[in-house]
Amino acid sequence: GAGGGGDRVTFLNVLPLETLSFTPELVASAGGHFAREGLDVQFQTTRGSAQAIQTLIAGSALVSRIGDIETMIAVGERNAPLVNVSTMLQQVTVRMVSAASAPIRTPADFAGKTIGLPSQGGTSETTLDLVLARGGVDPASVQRQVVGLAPGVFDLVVQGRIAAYVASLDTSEQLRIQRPEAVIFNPADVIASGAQLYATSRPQLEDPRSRDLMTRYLRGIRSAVNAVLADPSGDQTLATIRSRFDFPILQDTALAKTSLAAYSANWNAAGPQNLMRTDPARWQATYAELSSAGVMPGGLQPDPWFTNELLGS
Amino acid sequence: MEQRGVAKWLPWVSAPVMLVLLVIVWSLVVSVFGISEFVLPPPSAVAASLGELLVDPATWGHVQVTVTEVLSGFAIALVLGVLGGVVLGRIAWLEVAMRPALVAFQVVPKVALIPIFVIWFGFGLTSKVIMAAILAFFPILLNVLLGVRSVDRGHRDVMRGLGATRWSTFRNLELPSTLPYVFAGMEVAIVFSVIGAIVGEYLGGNEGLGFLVVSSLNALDAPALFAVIVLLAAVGSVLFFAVNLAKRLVIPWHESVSEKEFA
Amino acid sequence: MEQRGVAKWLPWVSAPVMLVLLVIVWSLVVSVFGISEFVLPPPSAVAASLGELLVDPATWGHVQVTVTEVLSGFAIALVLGVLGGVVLGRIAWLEVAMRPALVAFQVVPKVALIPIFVIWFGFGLTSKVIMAAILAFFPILLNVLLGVRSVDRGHRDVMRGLGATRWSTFRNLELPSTLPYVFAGMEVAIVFSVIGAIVGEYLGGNEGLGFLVVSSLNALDAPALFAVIVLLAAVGSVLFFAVNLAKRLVIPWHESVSEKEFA
Amino acid sequence: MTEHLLRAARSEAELPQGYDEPATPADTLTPELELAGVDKVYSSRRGTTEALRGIDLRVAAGEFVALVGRSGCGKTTLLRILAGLLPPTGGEVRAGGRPVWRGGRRDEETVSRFGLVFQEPNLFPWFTIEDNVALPLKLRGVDRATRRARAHELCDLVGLGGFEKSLPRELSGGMRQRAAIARALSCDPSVLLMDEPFGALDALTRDRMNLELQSIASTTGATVVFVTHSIPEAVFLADRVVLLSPRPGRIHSVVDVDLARPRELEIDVEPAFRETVRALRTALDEEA
Amino acid sequence: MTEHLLRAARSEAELPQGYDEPATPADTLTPELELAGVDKVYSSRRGTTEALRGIDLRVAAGEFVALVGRSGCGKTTLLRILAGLLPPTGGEVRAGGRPVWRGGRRDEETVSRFGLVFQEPNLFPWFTIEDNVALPLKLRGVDRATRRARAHELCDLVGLGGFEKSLPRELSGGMRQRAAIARALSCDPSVLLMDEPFGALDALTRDRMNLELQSIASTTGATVVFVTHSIPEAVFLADRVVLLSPRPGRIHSVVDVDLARPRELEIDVEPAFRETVRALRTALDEEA
Ligand SMILES: Nc1ncnc2c1ncn2[C@@H]1O[C@H](COP(=O)(O)OP(=O)(O)OP(=O)(O)O)[C@@H](O)[C@H]1O
Ligand SMILES: Nc1ncnc2c1ncn2[C@@H]1O[C@H](COP(=O)(O)OP(=O)(O)OP(=O)(O)O)[C@@H](O)[C@H]1O
Ligand SMILES: [Mg+2]
Ligand SMILES: [Mg+2]
Repeated sequence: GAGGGGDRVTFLNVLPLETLSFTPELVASAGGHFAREGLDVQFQTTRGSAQAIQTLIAGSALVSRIGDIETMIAVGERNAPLVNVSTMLQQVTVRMVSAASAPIRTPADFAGKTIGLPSQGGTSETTLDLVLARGGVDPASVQRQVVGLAPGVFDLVVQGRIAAYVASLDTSEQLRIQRPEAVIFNPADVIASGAQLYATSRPQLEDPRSRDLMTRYLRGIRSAVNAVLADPSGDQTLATIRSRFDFPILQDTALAKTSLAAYSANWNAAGPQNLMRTDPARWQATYAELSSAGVMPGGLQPDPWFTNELLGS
Repeated sequence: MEQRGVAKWLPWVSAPVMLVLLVIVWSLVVSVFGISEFVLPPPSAVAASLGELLVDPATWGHVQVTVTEVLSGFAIALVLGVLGGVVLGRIAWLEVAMRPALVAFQVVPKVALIPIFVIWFGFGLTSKVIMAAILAFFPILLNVLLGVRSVDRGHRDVMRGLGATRWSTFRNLELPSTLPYVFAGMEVAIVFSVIGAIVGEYLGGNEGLGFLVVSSLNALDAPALFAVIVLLAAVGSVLFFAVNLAKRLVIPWHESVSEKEFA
Repeated sequence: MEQRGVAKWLPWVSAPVMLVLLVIVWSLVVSVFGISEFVLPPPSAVAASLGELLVDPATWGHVQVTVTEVLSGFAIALVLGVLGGVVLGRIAWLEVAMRPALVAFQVVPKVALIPIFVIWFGFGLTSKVIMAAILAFFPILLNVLLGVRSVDRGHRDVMRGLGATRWSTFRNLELPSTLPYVFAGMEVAIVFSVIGAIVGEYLGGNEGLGFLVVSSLNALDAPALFAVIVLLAAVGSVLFFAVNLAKRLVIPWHESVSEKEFA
Repeated sequence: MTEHLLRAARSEAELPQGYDEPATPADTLTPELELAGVDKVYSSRRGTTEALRGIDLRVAAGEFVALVGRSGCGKTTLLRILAGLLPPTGGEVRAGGRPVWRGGRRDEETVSRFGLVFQEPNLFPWFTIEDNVALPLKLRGVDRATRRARAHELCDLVGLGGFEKSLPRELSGGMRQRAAIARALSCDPSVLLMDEPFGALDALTRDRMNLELQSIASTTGATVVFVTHSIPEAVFLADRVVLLSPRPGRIHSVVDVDLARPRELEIDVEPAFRETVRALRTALDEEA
Repeated sequence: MTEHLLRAARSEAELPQGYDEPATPADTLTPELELAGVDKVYSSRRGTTEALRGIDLRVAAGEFVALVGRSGCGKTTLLRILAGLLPPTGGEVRAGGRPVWRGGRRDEETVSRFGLVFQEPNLFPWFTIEDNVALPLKLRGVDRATRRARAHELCDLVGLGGFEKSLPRELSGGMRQRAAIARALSCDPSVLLMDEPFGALDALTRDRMNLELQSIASTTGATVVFVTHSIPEAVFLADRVVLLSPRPGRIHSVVDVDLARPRELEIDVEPAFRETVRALRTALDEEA
């Protein structure tokens, strides 16, 4: 977390913080953007987004960055008191990785295959379902197999035990470099869902004090994001991150820059005017996608589930 | 006499009483601490979910898968643990030599080994059975070791005086005198087999109660999650009491099962 | 005599020998089965990673965190397990009444309880300590129970004949005669404490060796992952042998530690 | 002669009984130990064994009673009931006028004045001989130095001098039994209940122990109930010898030993001694 | 008289020794059991105890030798060395002419002809009395029915008829010891090594057991080494009585008992018997 005696805020990262997926947080922390907002941000790693949502609702943390899919399901289907306060990544960040020997490049290619998932019933499975629905593939024809997260999972693909597996953007970037035989399918080509957003609980949003913290948090992130976007080469950004953090991908400057570029593009994928905003149209589209795929009930009104007010000024 | 009577009917009274107590405390915790239903749903919601779960035939399939894994893993652990314990208990230098390896093997995080398991054993039951066996093995082994070492010297002299073979000594002396230890180890082990199988199911596969835990967790369906947990606790308890019953049948002579002369 | 000598130097020889054997088998497995270095990296790569890990001061911070969690959880489990075991061992009806609850408590998947832990105990060490304590508690409890029940009748008569108080009986009879069982339980328990703390670290938090496992998993850094595993195995073994050493010091009279009259 | 010596158990039972009147411990008419109509039935899964039936016995304070009888006739059972280690299935047990059993619970206070020697040594393997011997003192909170001194004294008394620091498993069978005797004596009990304490000893050691026990009993004024399978030993030591007959255990006869104290080992040549021994032998034989 | 009866241990050691020549078991000159210069030093963390020093003893086939001595003098140690349960720290042990110890390993074949009775009953608590008694037969692969029949026979012999189905903990101390005796007899051993087997028995039972043991030994021709602390018992049963003196255990003297067999219980009034007993008592006293 950031040093100094600012107001304490707990951010829940659903993966270890040490990936470039968390560039905004890393830069905001290392570059003093949080400190300038008078915040002392604590990062806590949780196991998956379900746990993060539970922790937010319980009030043990202020904010987390989770997917739009699980947010909609939580709010729409379970009536969870959760609010999307800012969309950070506008496009899906998971990738389906297959091998060149039996590549998967379109939704139709999934038919009749066994697909590896990091865990059962989570976002990655929903993403798969959405892709299948888009391609008109019968979901029942696709075998799902939990394979977890481990460096060796791609070898299960190479061996033909699974046809493809769902991996993070970072992982797929790494595989693209380390394993030339990897074929990467980007679901964003066919679906709208899969964005990542900052969420907090409704009671915290309604409490003026925590609402203020939330606002300052987002401002700190926005200032960090602007700094990153102002540095297209990425050198300055990496230097800032390295000043405080040390993890493997930082050692590989080329890979790190590719990843950074991919993330920056994602932040702006809905247009610069929608940077860190939730585009109501996309939000509706995501809901439509989910409900038509049968992942959640239809006929709901998703607009109250997000707000752009905090960064509105 | 009276003691024994009490031991007979008490569990049938105490278990429901404890259950009622648990439900009361649970309800109180939920309402007094104001815990969100997403974290800890009220007992009523869990009960409703449990009802749905129990009428769903798929649930019983999952139960069957988990029980199969647990029992297979437990059986493997039992055989290896008893054999290993007896051999190491007798050959002290081998035990000293093997300990570091055994301990290291136990503490290795199994999550890292999943791809190896999958490559070698596939996605089926095998890797979960192995997980269950690994966790159950150690308590049995160490207890058997203790048991073999604790065999009464006088009793050992009797067998040695009779020039008994290793096998007869095992059969007539070491096995019966180690059985109380084996059973204590087994009671720990059956519980750890359940944990092992469940963890195995978290990490891979799409069957079993562990799978149900993860999928209801990911679906943020807390009542279903807790219903699965209740089911799991029930399955675990049934397995535990099966081992406990076996103990009572197999070693009626031991103090740990026979009633006291007086309280 | 000779036996004892052997027991003294053997681990110092056997451990390295086993290590060398392990490395050879490992290298062979990697090359013969043609296992991908992402699934099982060759020992050389792991050794290199381990070297880096060991010179990084941050690593020792993680080790310290994990060891603190393990030892605290273990200590709690030891105290509660011994007390619980002694009380339940004496009051048979209470044990019968409590068993279902104890068993159910053990098999409940802890992953479901993490949010509750976080609410009550925060993100710090506490929830991992509790995890370690929960896993370690059961083997100690059941072994103490067995030990208390196995106290020699004749010895018990001596204490009863002297009109000894409960506390004196515990102090002079039950504790020393149960100690071999307690130690067998402790040997299992220390290993399970390590597992508990590691699992707790997987589930949340940014510190400890469990966290290092997760972060190297996410970084797809197989050599680093296996290096952490090696470190973990080393830490677990050190803790185990500390318990083992304590046993040798505390209960020198017991057969399970004293050398045999002859082999 | 036999008739003269043998007083039927019946007459014992006909003594005026004051069980229901509370008696002060100072009252010399109150027996130190009292069994009234005691029955003991062991039940196991294979059925029941009637170990004792209708035992009436009163032992006065300072009296030395020996219990003899065939192997398996119930001597140990009787002693354990006296010691409060085993609840009788019927009848009353009193010590110092107070019931030992009150509604299924033992009166700990009464019992803690007893010193017990069991048929097995029952030494604690984790204590040295010294610590085993001093255990009763430890339970009474006596300080370490005093305990040590007393333990050494007692080890010398039973011929274990030099083995104070040994562990029980380093002792021979007879040495262990002697350590158990020393333990029973360590807290100067006012009641000594001994179950074949000298069974594992050679004649010489046994003679010495007999003399010691006699002098201990007379100097401390302790009440002693002593199980033995040696009739001469019983006669040498006891004021009264109680003969149990087996299956179920009943009091066959009670023999008073009218020999002056202190008795020397050479007493075994005296006619009164020989006569008593012979009478008991005959009684034991005919009962069989 | 004492001189006449006591043959110094020295003379025993001076007997022509043929240890190095291999002797056929049929050779009657080959002793069944043989100890040559046996030493035993126990070492524990508190130091060493010299339990036996320079023991030379030869027991002929069919001979009945009794071992007497003070408590702790090394009788049990000697018997355990003979039984191959304890390796001596020095000297040679032979049974049937073959060394019992060969390079730290026991010769199992020799040893399996032995029947042992220990100072403690050492019954297995998980077996019934019947199964305990028949254990040696079970180890020899005798079928169930035969085992049962033999166990019942032996239980009757030692007075445990009716307790065949009981568990050891349901028996009295003396009954357990008798069950252990029955176990030792069950496989008709050619060598019987008994450590105070009758120590826990009353006089009557003991007399009966003495008679039984005498008749078993003479009908089966078994070689017996019998530890006891009763000198009359030793004289009644034995062909030779070996007296050990303590710390370290050495053979003090060996007494031949020249009494005709079978011996009746009434032999105790015969002058030769009394004289032998007296001589041994004196020897034991003076050695102390
Ligand atoms: N395991 C042991 N460790 C150390 N010393 C021992 C051990 N066993 C016996 N001794 C010592 O050896 C000596 C002889 O013991 P042993 O048991 O042979 O005597 P014993 O003649 O059988 O006596 P008893 O008649 O009392 O049974 C004793 O002084 C005893 O203290
Ligand atoms: N725990 C028990 N369960 C069942 N029966 C028992 C138990 N203890 C003793 N008995 C039986 O009670 C009877 C008397 O036993 P007890 O031990 O009192 O005899 P004893 O006179 O002390 O014999 P010994 O002289 O052999 O020690 C015996 O027949 C025995 O089988
Ligand atoms: Mg008895
Ligand atoms: Mg002995």
